[in-house]
Order: sequence, then structure tokens, then C-alpha cells
Amino acid sequence: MEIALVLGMPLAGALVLALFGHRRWAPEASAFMSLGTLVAAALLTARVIADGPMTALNEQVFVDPFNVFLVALTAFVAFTTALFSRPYMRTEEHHKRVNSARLRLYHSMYQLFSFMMLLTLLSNNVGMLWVAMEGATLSTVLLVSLYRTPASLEAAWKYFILCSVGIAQALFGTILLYFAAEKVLGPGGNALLWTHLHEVRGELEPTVLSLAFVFLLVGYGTKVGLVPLHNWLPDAHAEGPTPISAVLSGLLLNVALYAVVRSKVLVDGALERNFSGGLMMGFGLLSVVVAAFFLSRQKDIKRMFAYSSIEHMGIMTFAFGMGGPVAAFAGLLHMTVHSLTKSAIFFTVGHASQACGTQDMASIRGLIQQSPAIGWGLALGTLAILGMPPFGVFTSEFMVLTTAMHEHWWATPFLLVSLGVAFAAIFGKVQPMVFGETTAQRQTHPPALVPVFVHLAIVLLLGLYIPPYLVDWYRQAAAFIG
Amino acid sequence: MLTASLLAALAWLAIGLAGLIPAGNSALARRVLFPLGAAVGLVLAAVGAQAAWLPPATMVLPLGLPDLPFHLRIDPLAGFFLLLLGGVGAGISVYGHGYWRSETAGRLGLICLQYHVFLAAMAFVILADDAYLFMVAWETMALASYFLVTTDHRVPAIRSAGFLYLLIAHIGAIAILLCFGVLHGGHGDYSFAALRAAELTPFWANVAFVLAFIGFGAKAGMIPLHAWLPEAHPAAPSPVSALMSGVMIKTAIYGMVRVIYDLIGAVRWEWGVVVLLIGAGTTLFGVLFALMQHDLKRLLAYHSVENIGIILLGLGMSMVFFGFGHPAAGALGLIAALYHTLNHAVFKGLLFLGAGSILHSTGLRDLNHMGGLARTMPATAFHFLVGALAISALPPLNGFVSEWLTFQTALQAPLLENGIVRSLLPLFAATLALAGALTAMCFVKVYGVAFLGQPRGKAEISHDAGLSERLGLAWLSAGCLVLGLFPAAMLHMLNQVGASLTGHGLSADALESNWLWLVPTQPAQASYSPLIFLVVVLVVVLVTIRLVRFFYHGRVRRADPWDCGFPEQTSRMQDTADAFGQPIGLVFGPLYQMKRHLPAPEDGAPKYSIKVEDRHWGWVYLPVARLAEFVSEKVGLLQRGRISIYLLYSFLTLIALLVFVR
Amino acid sequence: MNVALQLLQSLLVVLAAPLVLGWVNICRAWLQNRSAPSVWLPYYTLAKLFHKDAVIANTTSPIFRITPYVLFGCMALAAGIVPVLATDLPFAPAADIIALVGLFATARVFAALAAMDTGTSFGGLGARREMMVGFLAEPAILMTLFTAAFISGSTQLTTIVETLAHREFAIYPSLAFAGVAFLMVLLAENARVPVDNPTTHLELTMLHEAQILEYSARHLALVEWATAIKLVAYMTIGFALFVPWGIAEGGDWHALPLALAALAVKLAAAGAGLALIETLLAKMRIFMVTEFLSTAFLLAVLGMLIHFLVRA
Amino acid sequence: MAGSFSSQLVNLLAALLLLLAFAMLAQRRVLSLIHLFAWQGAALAASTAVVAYATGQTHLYFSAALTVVLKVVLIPWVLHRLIDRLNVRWDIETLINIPTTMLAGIGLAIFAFALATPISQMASTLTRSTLGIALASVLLSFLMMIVRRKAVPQVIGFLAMENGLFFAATSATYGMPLVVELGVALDVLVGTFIFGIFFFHIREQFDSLDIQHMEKLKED
Repeated sequence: MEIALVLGMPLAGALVLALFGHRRWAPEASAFMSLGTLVAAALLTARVIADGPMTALNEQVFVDPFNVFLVALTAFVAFTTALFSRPYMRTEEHHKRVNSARLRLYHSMYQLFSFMMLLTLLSNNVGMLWVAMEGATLSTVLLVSLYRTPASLEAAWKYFILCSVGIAQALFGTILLYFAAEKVLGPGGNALLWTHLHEVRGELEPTVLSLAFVFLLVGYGTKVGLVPLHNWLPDAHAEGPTPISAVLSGLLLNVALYAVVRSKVLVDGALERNFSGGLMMGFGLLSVVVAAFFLSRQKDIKRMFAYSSIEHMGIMTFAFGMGGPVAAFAGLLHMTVHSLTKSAIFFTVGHASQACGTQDMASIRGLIQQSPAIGWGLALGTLAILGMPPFGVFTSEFMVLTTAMHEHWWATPFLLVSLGVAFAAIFGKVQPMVFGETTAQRQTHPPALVPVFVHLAIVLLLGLYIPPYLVDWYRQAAAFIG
Repeated sequence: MLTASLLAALAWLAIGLAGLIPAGNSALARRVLFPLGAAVGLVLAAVGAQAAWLPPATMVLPLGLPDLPFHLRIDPLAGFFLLLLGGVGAGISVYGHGYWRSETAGRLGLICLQYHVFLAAMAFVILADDAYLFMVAWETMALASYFLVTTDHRVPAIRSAGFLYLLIAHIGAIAILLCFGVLHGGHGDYSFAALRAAELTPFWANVAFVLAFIGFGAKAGMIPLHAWLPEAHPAAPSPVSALMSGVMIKTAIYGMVRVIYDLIGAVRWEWGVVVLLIGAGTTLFGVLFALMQHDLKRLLAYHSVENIGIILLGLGMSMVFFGFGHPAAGALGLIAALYHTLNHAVFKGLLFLGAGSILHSTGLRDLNHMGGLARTMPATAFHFLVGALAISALPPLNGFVSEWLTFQTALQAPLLENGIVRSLLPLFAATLALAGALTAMCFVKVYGVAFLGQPRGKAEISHDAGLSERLGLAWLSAGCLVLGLFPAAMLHMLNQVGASLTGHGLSADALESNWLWLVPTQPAQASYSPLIFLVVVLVVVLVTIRLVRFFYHGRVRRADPWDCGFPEQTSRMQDTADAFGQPIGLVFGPLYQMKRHLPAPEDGAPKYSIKVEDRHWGWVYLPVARLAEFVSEKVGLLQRGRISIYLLYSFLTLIALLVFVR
Repeated sequence: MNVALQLLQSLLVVLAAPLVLGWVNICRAWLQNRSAPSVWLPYYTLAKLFHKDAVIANTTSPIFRITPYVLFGCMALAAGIVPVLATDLPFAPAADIIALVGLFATARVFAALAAMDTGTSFGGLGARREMMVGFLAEPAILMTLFTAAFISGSTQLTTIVETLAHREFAIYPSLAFAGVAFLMVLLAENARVPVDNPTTHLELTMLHEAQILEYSARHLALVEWATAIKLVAYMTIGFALFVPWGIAEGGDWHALPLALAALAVKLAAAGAGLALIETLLAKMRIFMVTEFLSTAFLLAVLGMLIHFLVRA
Repeated sequence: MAGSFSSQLVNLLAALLLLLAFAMLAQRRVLSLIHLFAWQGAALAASTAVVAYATGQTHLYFSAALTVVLKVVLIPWVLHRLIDRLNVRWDIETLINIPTTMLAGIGLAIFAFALATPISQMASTLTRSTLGIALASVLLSFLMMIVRRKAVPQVIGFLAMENGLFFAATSATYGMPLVVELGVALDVLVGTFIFGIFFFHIREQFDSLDIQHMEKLKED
């Protein structure tokens, strides 16, 4: 029942807002819808923890410890982003950058986007997973070009073309997977169902599976933003409205990585582990190193944090590539803390760019002096995302590095050098923005910074003490990933 | 014992958080919290002193990673450093209470929080017994001190100093993390007990040593990685720079000793020679650059670099002796190094607090504008004099004791068989002597220019330090005196620390000599009694005064100083700080990158200024920055903006993978 | 028993110091064939100065008035420690040679501070130059002391004297080098001719004199006296390290007259030698002192290397 | 009869599909490009129908009908209207001249066949040999997207790639379950509409559909 609620709420929200999106109370409605989804997700999580994985809707939807944690995370961040977008969108409307028609589009697409993401996470049918992922891309393309500026159009166009082409490869991979599965499970519907595939993954045909994994990795890898395929990500995350950048950076990348990990689990059965693990580690390491060196040349703040997302996705892919319970645990923890921190940073960046009227880092100065909440939020968020210890990002990076030193010691120097370079680049640019004489003006609508500090508090908590139920929840998921 | 120190650290955290309560213009933080912090510091010092004599105790907290919870451990080494942290921290907190009384409410709460989180983080660094808690505490310490350094962040120089500081601290932390990775030797457990148990092949032991040396050296302010220290310490408010210079750098020394002596265990003599070379370089570099400074706090920061060099010399010698299998001499070297760590913490803290009082009352940091402060600030002048004499390693005070012990270690050189090292050791002792004498010259310059003679700048009214400031200064100068006059007690304690770490203490008859004499090896070989020094000199002074008054008279008249016939003596005729450093500039010229601005003959307001640059910027820092810039420029080509190029990238990746798979 | 001997030795050195200074001046006068002043002239000047009223600059702080007494106290202590007449006296274990060097450093720092206190250019000039000589001399003297310490295996002057005195006469090349280096450092530290001219008050050349320019009456007397004691102390350290014969062992009274005689002979010879050096050499330019003292350092290091390589 | 004859028919249609893909690669004019795309849709629908007839899979008939409606009628009509409204100039500039693209295309086809042969031995389905052709057409349309300078041909290339994927689905595995087919078709349709909206915006902003204008977002 909860699954119906989790999926139904955002869909209903999308429809309602499609009709009444331009009304005054639309942002509140959207926030309320997201809150409903969050509550449903919480109930679902409790249910799954209580009595283990379950399927529903004649096995089309499947819930296990791995995706239920992502569902809860997605619902929570979607809710906080909705809260943040209330004042943000009103200020944008106040600045005449969006009219009410576009607001209607924005709110309905936002709810549709969260529906698509939840569907991707929950769908047991690999084909439906692809369709939902494509749906998520479609729903965000129009949002990226919401402001109709040449740059946002260019970003949206590239985002759409590159992601559609990427996901098309994923479709071919799904077809090959289905082809291999059909030989074992026979024709009919359940050859695409992940649960069946999972049981029978031992006897699947190795050559087909390796080909399928390549297509799936390239396909969903484009959505994750791994380096050779990352070019759309900085433009898309920088040009769209900030709530969209927050959700894209925070959640969509996780969902894409979820899809890659799902296919890795299947492929591991057939081939011995180092094939898929090796590929993912290679891509992950390449992303971390290249993204780190991109950072120091950035002028636009959201573009810089987009590159930082590429770097963190690289770390996660590397962690999942390494495999083993500790690395998987680290990967999951990194997914959580990265989403929370990155969305918190985008909230503060949104308010900061509105306060200073530009996203160009050279002209944002002295945030702490003008509005301490935004200034301190950005400072602490940046320090958290850079992996400074009291925060949770350091915990997962510590686990990733220590397991890497344990198994693949040659990779650690690359990781550490790029972490150092990233630290120098990002902090070098953020510090003058936070400290010094201010250039920010008073804003019309008071900034909603409660979500920022809630996120950072959770990340700080995860840094020092991971509550036991969360630990064995991650452990189950990590064991599941293998 | 361990629970007490844990409670003390948690108390500091609580005090820090309490500072945030904005009740009554943060009256709580203004009146109560800092003295409370000082009290907690004293408790910690007492616990530390006691722990030095007891066997190690361990404890596991439920916090931290699921399979690596926080391990805590207190052994004599940790006890000693807790004593250092608590003692010096208490003095500085009392001083801070007075110094920050006039701070605005909002900032005071913030400073109180960051200050006490800083102290607590240092305590946890010392207590940590597993890699994770150590790293968390290490970087929280760096973070808290970064925010303290950038309290008044409106000044661009302070911002860049803060950034440089946090960057080098982070790079150091990365090296330390890598070192722990190398140390754990392959079975995935990162608690220090496991790291100790893991035996390493010689190659990996060398790699671990190099990484630990670079990592902790970056935080201590060693030669190539020191550039942040002369920038960050002056930028911070004075109590914070005292805490950073006095105590934080010592946590780096603690880390170095813990990793090299405890975790790696088998010390090799080649490491000792490396540490000696870098230590000598650091010492000379630090003192020579200090002599050319005219900003008081920057001068003191360079002296911190110098004293770290002296500590490294002691450590290096002890490693050489341990490496060659002479544990007694090695233990003496370790004791000399640890003793100097404590001494430096005490007198550097005192000097920075003194500089803080000057800054607080006259608002001056530039020596060329100071002068004649002894008359208007007698208390600060006296305490600053005690600190200056201590740092110049003059006999009755504590600076001399640790240098004397280091000399005695160097004099054990004949024990060594290896010819080269044996003759090198005394040369290092010579550099130590040169550094000591140069420090004396530097502090004559500082004290003479700042406190004595006529006021150079516009003589605005300068009131002496407040009561609590004076209390803090008095506590630290008392520390200097006690550590200087009764070294034997401290020698026994440090011997305990050395024995617990390396299993070897000093020779038997060095220990059973009574409290009056300081005997490092045997009485015949060397002994020194500071108390007799002081008593005899005092007696002779009093007797002579009495005799002169008795036989002759005590009449005295005040008059203008001898002006050699020149009518009016202006205060500009006195030596300025740069003038005093001029012989050094001549003797050690090529070491500096000097930019001299000489006034032109027709210049209306002739002004002479000299700017001394640090060559390391050109050798180490700028090339690294240029390399990173070059690589990121090359990487930038990946994102040229054309969509067809991007499509080509994904196409080629697909084809490459397909080829690879088949 | 030993305490009496200790007091005797200290008093003797303190009182005899001006005599040695007088002797040096006489020798120099003879060598420059001028008629020599009386040997007791330093005592007269001291007495005269003690009678005068002291004049103190109005800008000075208490340090200026305390320093003469501190200087005198330090030098008296140094006189007590160095085994002038007998070894193993009560004060001997209180300090080894490194502590003695530290003591002289304290005296030098206090003198420089007092000089800076007057607030005139002479004070700064004198302090700066004196400290420069100080930091150049310190490594050199330490290396000489190390060489002697390595030979006798200890830094206590008592043990050094006993080990060197008992060994049958053998030529130690390392000690020879160290001796020359020690002599050069002695000249520099006591402001004798090649480095500084004790008699002149010419602004450009004076080092030590510039520091005590402001002192008058009893303060000046004490400072002059302290300088004299310092010269004697340096000489006796020289004797202890390089010419140790004749010093009474273990504080027995019988060997005392012999020790006194030996001391008198040695002091006379050293005073004459010093006067000879002062007449032969001229004062160097202030920045030539660096080469002078670095050669001293080099000689000392050479001596030590020889000791290590040749075991002699 | 059904088995051998229908497999020959499917192979014929597959060859036709590949030929059309090559033709689109070499095409200069937008209008004829759209016609070729329509023909490709028709070939795909025919092959789905033949497979449905041969294997008796009822849902394949429905997906063949869907393909006809979508790929043969609706999308080409929408593209026609767009081109009239935007009065797009008729010829297509390409980044690299046609002969080299053709050579690259042939290379790709050979590579696709080499890749697909080990898989097709295992395939038990009637149309196992066509997997190689499907992969080839996907890669060819990918190449077409890369070399085109105009927005419209790039979109048509993307749609051709979707055709290739559909053909792979039907040829390798008798088609995906109906709900997935519907979902994919819906996505393609919505994608086309969004492309249309984009054409208007791009024309309005850059008053030309040339992608060269959209190169400002880069690391300078």
C-alpha cells in the first residue's frame, strides 16, 4: 500500500500542479505533496526494515534494503528542495526572470521528475527502469531552459541530446540483457524482472552479459557523469534554476549510479568480479582526477560545484567498483552525505547568487557580513563537501581510501592528489566569497535556510556517530550489492 | 585517569557551546567561560602529570565508524603532552579572558566556541588511539584554528594567510592519512594497537617515515612547508597565536614521536640524519629570517620555526643513537627534544601574550614605531624580559636547560662507530649554538627597541595589561622559572616517557642524583645546577650593593644622556629594528631575497624601506601552483563547447570498450 | 674546608683581576717604549670612580641601574666555578663549560640591553656590534670546548683538568688547533685589539666601550671591574683546558702554594703575550671580524676532526 | 514454409533497414531525409509484423501497428510541419564530407557484424542473424548525429537510432513486453515534441538552427 502512496503522491501532485501551477499557493502545494511522499517513503522504509524485501503490482515493483534507502533519501531531499524553492521562485518571479506560465511548468515538472525518480528506484522491470530514467531526463530538460537565455538553451540542448543518446545505449544494453535472460527464463514478461534475473544470474551467457554491461555502463554512465561522458553535466547543472541544479546534482546522479550498480550485481554473477569492478574503478578514478583539475578554472559558482559532483560521483563509482562489504558500505554512505551536502550547498549558492545578483564568483563577496546564515551555511557546506573530518563526507572518504590502500594501493596517490587539488581550488574561491567586504544586498523574501542547517547537522552527525539501525541498514544493502 | 582527561576534553566542548548562548550580551562568555576553561586546563595538566608515571590505560567509545569505534589511550607520552596542553592552555585562557573582554557580543560567542573546540580537538589528538579519531581530531584542530585566524576577515592579508594555512594543513593531513594506510600493513584494522603489531618491510617502513615526517612537518612548520607559519600566526588574535605557536605545533611533534617511535617502532639511523639535516636548516632559516623582521608577531612566528628546528635536532640525534644501538644516549636525545617542546610552549606563549598586551594597549605591531614601553607598561615589560631571556637560552631559565641537554646528547658522539655521522653530530651542535646566539641578538633587538630607549612613534597613552592578562603572563613566566630552576624533577618524568616509548631510560646514576643537580649521564661527565647559579649571583649582587652603600654612597642624579656635543637628541637617532638587523643582512646576504627602497636625492619625504622575501616561495610554492595551473589548462581543452565533439567522446568510449570487451 | 678554599679562590680572582689588567697595560707601554703607569693604576681608578656621584640618563629604566651589579655577579660566579687554584671545589659541579659559556652570554645580553636603554645612537651601535661578535664567537668557542671535552670524555672542568694533568706530556694536535681558536675567541670576547680597542672612545670603532658610555661613578667602576674579571676568567679557562699543570687536585691545602705560584707565572706570561699581540696587530674593520671568527671556527672544527680521525 | 520464408523476409527487411540507414547518412536534403526516415519506419513495422506472423506473438502485431502510427505517419508529419513553419533551408552542411562518412560507416558496419556474430550463434530465435544489422544501424545513426551541423538532422539521427533499437528488440528477442514497448514509444513521442519546442526556441534565440552558435559554454 505504501508503494502506491509513494508513487501516487508525486504523480497526483504533477497533475494538480499542471492545472493550478500558476496560482499563489502553488509552491506550498508542491512542498505539501513532497512532504506526503516523504511520509509515505518513511512508512515504506519502516515496513521493509521490519519484514525484509517485498514485491508488489504483480512483481513490477520491487523494494529491498538497497533501493528503499535511496527512496527515503530522494523523498527527503525532494521535500527540502521544495521548501527551498518557495522563496527562491518567488524572488525569481519578483526579478521578472520567470512568468506565471513558466512557474506552472516548473512546479508540475518538478513533481513529475520526483515521480520518475521514485519509479526508477522502485521498478523491478529493467525495461520500465529505462523508461522512467528517460522520463526523468525529459522532465528536467524543459526546466534547465526555464530562463530562455541563450546559455540555458544551449545547456538544455546538449543535456537532451547527450543524455538521450547515452540512454539509447542503455536501451540496447537492456535488450541484450533481456536476450540473454530469455534463453534461461523463457519468453514472457518475467525475463525482464530484476528479481528473477537476480536468482538466475549464475547461468546467464557471459559474452552477452559483458557486451550488455558495456552498453549499460556507457548509457547510465552518461547520466552519472563519468568523465569521458560528462560534458553535459556542468552546463545543465549551472544554467537551470538552483532548485533544479540541487535536485539534479543531489538525486538524479544517485539514481543513475543505482541503475549502474543494479546491472553490476547481475553481471557479477556471470563473469568473475574484476571485469565490471575494473571498468567502474577505471572510470571512477578518471573522473576524480580529471574533475579535480577542472575546478581551478571555473568562474561560475554552480558550474564549479557541478564539477565537484562529477568528482564525488567518481569516488562513489570507484568505491562500488572495488566491491566488498566495506567499500559498498562506504559507497552508500558517500551517496547519502554527498546528496545532503551538495543540495545544502546549492541552497546557499542559490540565495547567495540572488543576493549578489550574479553567479560569477568574482563579484560575490563578504556573504557573512551581509547575511551570516548564508555565509556560514556556504562556508560549512564547502568544508563538508571538501571532506574536512568532523563532517560525514570524510568518514566515507576515509573508508574508501583505507579499503583502497588495503586492496588497490596504487590508486590512493591519485585519489589523494586530486582531493588536495580540489580542496585548493574550491576553498580558494569560496573563502573570498564568504569573508571580506560584502557586495550582497537585502533580499525581498527571507531565505529558507532551515533545510541547509538540517542537512549539515545530519552530515555532522554521520561524521561522528552513525546510529546502529542505520549501520545494519547499510550493511544489509552492502551485502546485497556484494 | 583516562576518564578524567576525556571529561576535561568534553568539558571544553561544553564550555565552547555554552559560549553561543547570547544571553545578556553574551555575559556568560565574557565573564565566566574563559576562566572556567583555564580551570579545566589545570585539571588536564594535573591528570597528564599523573599519567606520566602510570601504565597506559585504554578505552573505547561507541562513536565513530561501525567497525572502527573511537579508541582512546593515555600513556606517559600522552600524559606529558596533556600536561603541556593543560598548563600552557590554562595560562592563555586566563589571558584571553582579559584580552577579549572588550570584544563585541556576537564575535565573542563565536571566538569562545572556536577557541574551546580548538583546545578540545588538541586534547583528542593526544588521546586518540586509532587512525580515524586521530584524523578527525587533527583536522578539526586545523579547522577551528583556521576560523580563529580569520576572526577579522576584512583584511585581505589575513584571508590569504588563513587560506594558505588551511591548505598546507590539509596537505599535511593527506600525507598522514597515507602514512596510516602504509602502516596498517594489510589486514584492514586501523586502531593504533593493530598498527603497532603490523611489522613492515624496511622499504615500507621508510615510506611510512617519509610520509609521517612530511605530514607532521607541514603542521610543525618545517623548512619547505613552513610558509604558512609566519603568515597565519601574526594574523590570529594574540592569545590564539600563542596557543597555535605554543601548543598546536607541539601536537605535530607529538604525532611525529608517536608514529616514529611507537607505531613504526624500529628507528633507523638514516632517518635521524634526515631529521638532523632538516632540523638544522629549519633552525638557521627561522632565526635568520626572524632577525630581519620588524613586525613583532611575525618575528615571533619565525622564532617558532627556529625552535621547531631545535626540537628536530634533538629528535634527530636520538634517532641516530637508537639506530646505532646506543639506547641510553638515544633516550637522552628524546628527553632533550621533549623538554625543549615544553619549554618552547611556555616561553613562546609568554612572548606572544606579551606582544598581545602591547598590541592591545598601543595598537602597534611594527617595532619601528614602539619604544620606551617599559616605563608605561612595567608588568608586561618584566614578563616579556623573562620570556626573552628564556628563549635566548640564558642559564638560570628553562631555555638553557633543554639546549644544554641537546649539547650533552651531541657530546655522546664518540660512542658512534660510523665516522661521518660521528663528526657530523658536533657540527649540528655548532649550528644549535649559532642559532642560540642569534636568538639572543634578536631578542636584544626586540626588547631594546620595543621596551627600552625613547618612544619612536607618536607617544600615545599606553596603559599596562589588565589584571587577568597579568595573571596569565605571571603564570607562564613562573613556568619558565620553575622549569629552569628545578629541571631534575622534569628529567625523571621525561625519563618515564622515554622508557615507556622505547623501553630504555637514562643510566642508573643519572637518576639517583638529588633534585639540586641536573645529571644527564654521570656526575663526572656533566652536571649543572641552575639554583646555585641564581643564588650565588643574587648573593653577590646584594653583597656588592650593601658594600658600596656602606663604604661609599648611593647618591644618583638624573640628566640628559651624553649627546657628544650635538644639540638636540631626537628619538629618530636610536636604532630601529631594521638597523639592528643590518649586520645580519650583510653577513648572511645571499640567503635573503632583499628588495631595498632607497630614497632618491631630490625626494621630498625620503623613506628607506627594506622588504625581505622568502626564497621558498620561488623554489617550492609557485612552481607547484604553476604546474597545477598548467595541468588544469590542458584538462580544460576537454570541454570545448561543441556538441559534436562531446558526441564523438561518448562514441569513441563506446567503441573502445566494445573492442576491449571482445 | 673546601668551602674556605672556594671563597679564597673567588676572592683572589676578583681582587687580582685589576692587577692583571694593570700588568697588561704596563707590558704594552714597555713594548711601545713609553713610560709605564703604575701596576696599581686600575685600583686607583676604581677607588676614584666609587667616590663620584652617579649620573643616569633620564630615559632609562631600572635595567640600566641593575646591569652593573648583574655583570659583576656573573663574573664573580664564573671566577668561583673555574678551577683557578684547585679542582673539585663545592661550586665546580654547579656548572660545566657549556654553562659557563651560557653565563658569559647572559652577561653580554644584559650589557647590550643596558646599552639600548640609554636611548642614544651609541647604545644601539654598541649593542648591535657586541651581539654580532657574540653570535660569531659562540660556535667557535663551543667547538673548542667540544674538542677538549671529547679528549677528556667530560664537560666538567674538574675532570678535564685531572685527565689532562695526569697524562704524561703528549702533543695533542687537536688541542693545539683548539688553543689557537680559543685565543682568537678570547681576543674577540674581551674586546682586545684585533677586534676592538679597549682604550679608545672613537665612535666609529668602539664596540665594548660604546655600551658602557653612559655609565658613571660606581656603575662604571663595577662594569670595568667585571670586564677585568672576565679577562682573568677567560685566561684561567684557557689554562685549565690547555695548560692544566700546577692546579691543586681535590682541594688539599699542601699543594696550594705551588698552585698560587703556578697561577702567578701563567698569568704573567699570558698578560705579556696579550700585550705583545696588541702591539703587533692593528684593529680590524668591523666586518672583517666575520672572517676572523669564522677562521677561528674552522680551526676548532679542524681540531675536532683531527681528534676523531687520528684519535689524538 | 513459414520458418524459412519468413526468416528470409526478415533478413530482406533487415538489409533494407541497413541500406536506408546508409542512405540517410549520405543524404543532403532535409525533406528526403524525412522520407527515408519514414521508409525506415515502414521497414521496421513490416519486419515486426512478419516476426509476429511467424511466431504467433499477438502483442507484436500491436507493436507493429504502433510503429506504423508513430514512426511512419505521426513523426514525419510533425517534422514536415515544423520545417514549413521554420522555413528551414533545404540542404544539410556536414562537418566532414560525405565520402569519408561513408567509409567510416562501412568500417562501423563491419565492426558491428564482427561483434554480433558470437552472440547470434547462440540466439535460438528465427531472426538471430539480424542482431548484427540492428547494432550496425544504431552505430550508423550515432555517426550521423555526430557529423551533422544542423539541429533537425541531428534529431532525425536520434530517431533513426531509436528505430535501430526497436529493430534489435524485435529481432533478438521477439520484442519486449508490451508495457515496455508502450513506454519506449511514449518516450520517443514526447522526445520529439520537446525537440519541436526546442527548434522554436533556438530559432527565436539564434535565428538559425545551426549548432555552431551554441558553443559559448566552455572552459576558456
